[in-house]
Amino acid sequence: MDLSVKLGNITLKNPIMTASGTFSSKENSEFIDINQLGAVVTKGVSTAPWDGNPTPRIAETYGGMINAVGLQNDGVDTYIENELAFLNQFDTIKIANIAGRTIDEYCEVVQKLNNSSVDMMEINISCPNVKCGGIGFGTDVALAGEVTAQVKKIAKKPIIVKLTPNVTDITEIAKAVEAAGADVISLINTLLGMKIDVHKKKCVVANRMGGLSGPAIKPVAIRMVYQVRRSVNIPIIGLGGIMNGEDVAEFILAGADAVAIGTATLIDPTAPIKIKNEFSQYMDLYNFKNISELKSSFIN
Amino acid sequence: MDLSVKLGNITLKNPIMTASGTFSSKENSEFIDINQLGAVVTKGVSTAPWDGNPTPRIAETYGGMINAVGLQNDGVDTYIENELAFLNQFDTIKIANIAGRTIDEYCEVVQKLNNSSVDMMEINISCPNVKCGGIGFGTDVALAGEVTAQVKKIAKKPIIVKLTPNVTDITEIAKAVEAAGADVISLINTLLGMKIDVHKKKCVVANRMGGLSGPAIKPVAIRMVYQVRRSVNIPIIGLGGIMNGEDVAEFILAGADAVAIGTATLIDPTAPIKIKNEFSQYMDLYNFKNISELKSSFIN
Amino acid sequence: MKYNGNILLNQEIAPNIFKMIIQCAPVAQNAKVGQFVNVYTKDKALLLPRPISLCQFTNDTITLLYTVVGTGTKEFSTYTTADTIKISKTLGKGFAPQNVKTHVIVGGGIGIAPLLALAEELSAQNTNIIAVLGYKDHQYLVDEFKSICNEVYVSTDKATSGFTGNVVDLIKMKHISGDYFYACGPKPMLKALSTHCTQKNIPVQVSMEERMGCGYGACVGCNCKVNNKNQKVCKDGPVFLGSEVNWQ
Amino acid sequence: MKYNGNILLNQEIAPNIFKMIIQCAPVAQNAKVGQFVNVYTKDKALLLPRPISLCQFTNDTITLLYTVVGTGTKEFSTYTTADTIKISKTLGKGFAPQNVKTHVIVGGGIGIAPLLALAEELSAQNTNIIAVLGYKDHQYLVDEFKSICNEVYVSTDKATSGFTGNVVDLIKMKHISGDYFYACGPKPMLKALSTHCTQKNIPVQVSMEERMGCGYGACVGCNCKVNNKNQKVCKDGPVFLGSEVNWQ
Ligand SMILES: Cc1cc2nc3c(=O)[nH]c(=O)nc-3n(C[C@H](O)[C@H](O)[C@H](O)COP(=O)(O)OP(=O)(O)OC[C@H]3O[C@@H](n4cnc5c(N)ncnc54)[C@H](O)[C@@H]3O)c2cc1C
Ligand SMILES: Cc1cc2nc3c(=O)[nH]c(=O)nc-3n(C[C@H](O)[C@H](O)[C@H](O)COP(=O)(O)OP(=O)(O)OC[C@H]3O[C@@H](n4cnc5c(N)ncnc54)[C@H](O)[C@@H]3O)c2cc1C
Ligand SMILES: Cc1cc2nc3c(=O)[nH]c(=O)nc-3n(C[C@H](O)[C@H](O)[C@H](O)COP(=O)(O)O)c2cc1C
Ligand SMILES: Cc1cc2nc3c(=O)[nH]c(=O)nc-3n(C[C@H](O)[C@H](O)[C@H](O)COP(=O)(O)O)c2cc1C
Ligand code: FES
Ligand code: FES
Repeated sequence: MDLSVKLGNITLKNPIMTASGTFSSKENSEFIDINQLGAVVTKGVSTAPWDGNPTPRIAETYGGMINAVGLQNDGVDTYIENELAFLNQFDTIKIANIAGRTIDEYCEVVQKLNNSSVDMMEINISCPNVKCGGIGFGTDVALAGEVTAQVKKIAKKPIIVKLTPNVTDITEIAKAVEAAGADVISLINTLLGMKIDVHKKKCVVANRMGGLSGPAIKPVAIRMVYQVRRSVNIPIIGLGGIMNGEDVAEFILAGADAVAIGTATLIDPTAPIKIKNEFSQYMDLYNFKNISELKSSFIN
Repeated sequence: MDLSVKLGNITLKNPIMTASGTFSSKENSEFIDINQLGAVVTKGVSTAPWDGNPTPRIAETYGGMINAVGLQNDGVDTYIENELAFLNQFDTIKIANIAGRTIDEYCEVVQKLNNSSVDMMEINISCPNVKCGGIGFGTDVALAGEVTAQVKKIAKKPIIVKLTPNVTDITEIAKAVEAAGADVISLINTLLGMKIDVHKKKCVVANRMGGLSGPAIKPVAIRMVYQVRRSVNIPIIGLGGIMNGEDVAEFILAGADAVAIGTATLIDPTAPIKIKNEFSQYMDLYNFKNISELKSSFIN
Repeated sequence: MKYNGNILLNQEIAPNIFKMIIQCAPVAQNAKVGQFVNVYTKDKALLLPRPISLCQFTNDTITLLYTVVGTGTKEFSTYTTADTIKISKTLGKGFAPQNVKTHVIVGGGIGIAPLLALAEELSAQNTNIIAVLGYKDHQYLVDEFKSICNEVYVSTDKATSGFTGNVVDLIKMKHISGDYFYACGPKPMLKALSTHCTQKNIPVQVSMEERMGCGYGACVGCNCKVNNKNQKVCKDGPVFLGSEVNWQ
Repeated sequence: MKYNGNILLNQEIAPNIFKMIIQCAPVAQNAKVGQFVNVYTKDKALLLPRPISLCQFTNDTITLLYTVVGTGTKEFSTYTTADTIKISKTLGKGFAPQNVKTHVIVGGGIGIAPLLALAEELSAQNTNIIAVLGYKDHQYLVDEFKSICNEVYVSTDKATSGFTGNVVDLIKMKHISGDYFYACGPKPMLKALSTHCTQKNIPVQVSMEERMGCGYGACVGCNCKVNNKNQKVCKDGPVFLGSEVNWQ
């Protein structure tokens, strides 16, 4: 069985990637063999260090969780020195996830990573746009296209644009970033959610609102992958609530070329490998010899 | 303890309502005493009978369900003769939920219900707008305001506008319908979702996409109630994933004046009463004497 | 409203087919042939109840036969007599046993289960009962039917024993007939049988299956066109007249 | 990676406080004082594991003490010795026992639990151990501490027995002191104690608690500023030097 997939020019040995912010190379390497992963997507990195939000940052919901980490990170220089240097020892595709509050900030990180060992860069356009008064780049068609175009102008590595699901029409945003030159689209980021502690009578996370992830949101993710697959021609990385091998198949049937495992990895650090093995078994069960066979088995 | 709440001029004996499409007066009356409910919201009704979507119409998801009933109903005349006539025997607030493909269709139903025994009407603006090529009334600020304004012009009963969560900015829509004269806002309707059967390799529901409901979506609903409460001044009916008495309290703390029970009633026909009793116990536990006390206990 | 039942038996009677006997008097007391119960899972990721037909019942017990197809039925298969199980009251309008000389009962796969209670009820009348049972390969309940029916025909998709092929072909080949037919099984089988019966001018009651949300008539998930009218399989059915179903 | 543990005991030792002994050699073997394990619920609506500190451990068992506060701990409280429980390996950097003459151990509420393993380890040295234990009302583990400590002081919020008030007030009033402090309990207590120790120039190790996502360092949910640097409570802690924590 050949599990390899292509994201543009880049070949992944299998479609299983990690989701940004839910995997820490050093920590997870104590539990799993990173060489077995199709790709590692590291957590959001910005020009300068970001402090993130106050704690508590985590809440649990029915079949999901809310996080309001607020993109805490030590900045791109430290990232290159530490996490990326550590990742270099492994035979996997390395993808940096990039955060920014302005187009310039995104571009500055891209510039610094251009000459690094990362194979691809993922632009997280869910960050608030400071210039436009905090509206997300990812929720505005024009801004989403603009940030993609500017990044593409300078990027020396393939660019993945990661979309937020908190929009009226995901296909408009997807088309805009494709038109602006995105090489790959990944979706979905978290749904905006909130939880109130009815005993303490206040929000569970200090930031009040946060991002909802986990199996609860999978139906929204599957729907969006399906819609976007029918709107653009570039490869799609599907994620949102993947917990097992059949979930991987569901995303690929919906139209994803590769998938990423997020919340499941927080629950169990070995999840990406466990899920990869289950997915192989699924492929075996139906005698699929490669991912295209699975993909084209979908009855529309 | 006084559980009564006001929605504009209308007083509900308690904040527990049924959610449209998840409660059938005759069927549920075999299980519970309808007199104990704050209000009954009946399922979507249109001018002429609608056939709805082909089956299967239901799929189960992690902590939720997808439905694509497609607003099947027998039309407003039959509704008045049957369900409404049946409901008249109960001492509860009767609310008709109205579906339409054009503003005229909405208005026609409102016209017919003006002289009926319904106490309020709930306009479901998640229906596709046929004139504008199927875009939902509820996903477009101008259309949402327009349908509200037209309906308000002719309505002789208070109008609730029910919002869809599938939008980038719920507060914009809420402000538009308030400005257009809505008396009450209810939210949320279902999130657009999809499920694929990885064994049959096709969508589980015949219509492919459907509405995701149940506890999985509660964090999105709470977030939107919270946001809308801080954007408009009219009363809010909160719903989405309520499964127990504490969930009711969570919605009220977020800013809801009343709540509706949807999916929980499908799982257990006695759910609205069970939840009402649990909510009373919660009120007792913290010695709240009325709903305002609970509401104002929220620590922002 | 959910009732607690005690599990008296939960046994695999054929590969992946389980028989469960549940003691729950308030539910069993109102049971009618062809009705079903909503069975609740303990797994909280699964919200919706699983509708399972009554295979048999007494004053205080119901017997269910179920195939393990997914997460819910897999969970049920792990229960032991130490467990309790949550079920609804009996739901739906079941079969309407007729007063005729010869009854023909036709079942396909797990659809055979609810027909046993029907056969038992009919056997109280002093009439002829013919059962035609179709299986994929492994058989179950055949002895039970044999002990109360006058004739029992068996077909299997794979040539394990008896006729190989579907039940409707078997009925045609063997010219099996009677005054009234009752059937439960996959939709294509019910449709083919209805066509056959309509041609022969024999009435047939068919028990339909549709993906359900609530099981008691609130969600309109389980629609079925009957006599050109929308009907709820869970509440108006599951049993309809084959000649009146608008087959697609 | 989840390990299956056998429950050897699960007993309510004070109202709402349970003691659970789990047999699981691969986990117990690597245990260090002040570490915790992630405990998984069976309830699939709850995704995240519950971090619970090691109260005691042997070569093949770990003992947990937990308060029932919500759905997860309520579930744990129902387990019997017939159940197995899923846990992670031991996580975090625990206490670093020092080589001094007099150790002072200060615990508040359920935070007393992990201090028992520490006291046991310290008691292997031939040194002085003073324990100061603060409870809301009902007491637990007091006898265990008494059997290994040289002095045990107890305070309760409600006047049940001993000193009424918080542990820091008790320490000040009784002039309890030593060469090194170790503490676990609610944040306000840890902060007050750190302030006290810093004034007296005595080092104190504090075990911090923060809402966790993963418990092993991947999600950055459990941030704590220490020495003006962002630290992960789960991975870099939970134990930090009180003087270095940036208290808010
Ligand atoms: C009125 C009625 C009576 C029934 N009686 C019986 C019975 O006596 N014995 C029995 O074994 N089964 C019966 N069924 C079918 C049974 O309800 C489903 O097999 C069961 O709900 C599957 O649950 P699961 O969690 O194991 O499968 P899931 O994990 O939910 O799904 C696995 C697969 O099972 C199929 N499935 C799921 N739900 C249904 C459904 N409601 N109807 C049809 N297919 C479904 C789907 O193809 C799905 O891919 C009946 C269904 C109805 C509507
Ligand atoms: C490193 C560490 C060690 C711990 N050791 C112990 C221990 O030895 N014994 C013990 O009883 N508890 C311990 N806790 C706290 C324990 O993890 C929580 O009480 C538990 O997760 C609550 O689960 P629940 O499902 O019962 O509550 P939930 O239903 O999840 O929540 C109920 C309430 O509990 C509180 N809560 C939930 N999770 C946490 C959390 N992670 N931290 C603090 N408060 C929380 C919240 O106020 C919430 O409102 C520890 C926590 C950490 C971070
Ligand atoms: C704790 C946490 C941190 C996250 N951080 C990032 C991030 O830095 N950048 C990003 O693009 N997405 C981030 N995400 C979103 C995930 O990558 C993923 O899109 C989302 O969680 C949905 O997938 P899941 O349901 O499998 O978790 C984060 C998610 C979680 C739970
Ligand atoms: C089967 C089903 C049918 C529904 N029909 C309607 C409807 O006719 N009109 C409407 O406004 N909302 C309809 N809804 C949406 C619900 O009223 C409610 O907004 C949604 O389900 C979220 O609440 P819940 O999570 O409690 O179910 C329907 C929902 C379900 C599950
Ligand atoms: S399943 Fe809900 S109406 Fe039949
Ligand atoms: S809880 Fe995830 S990093 Fe500490």
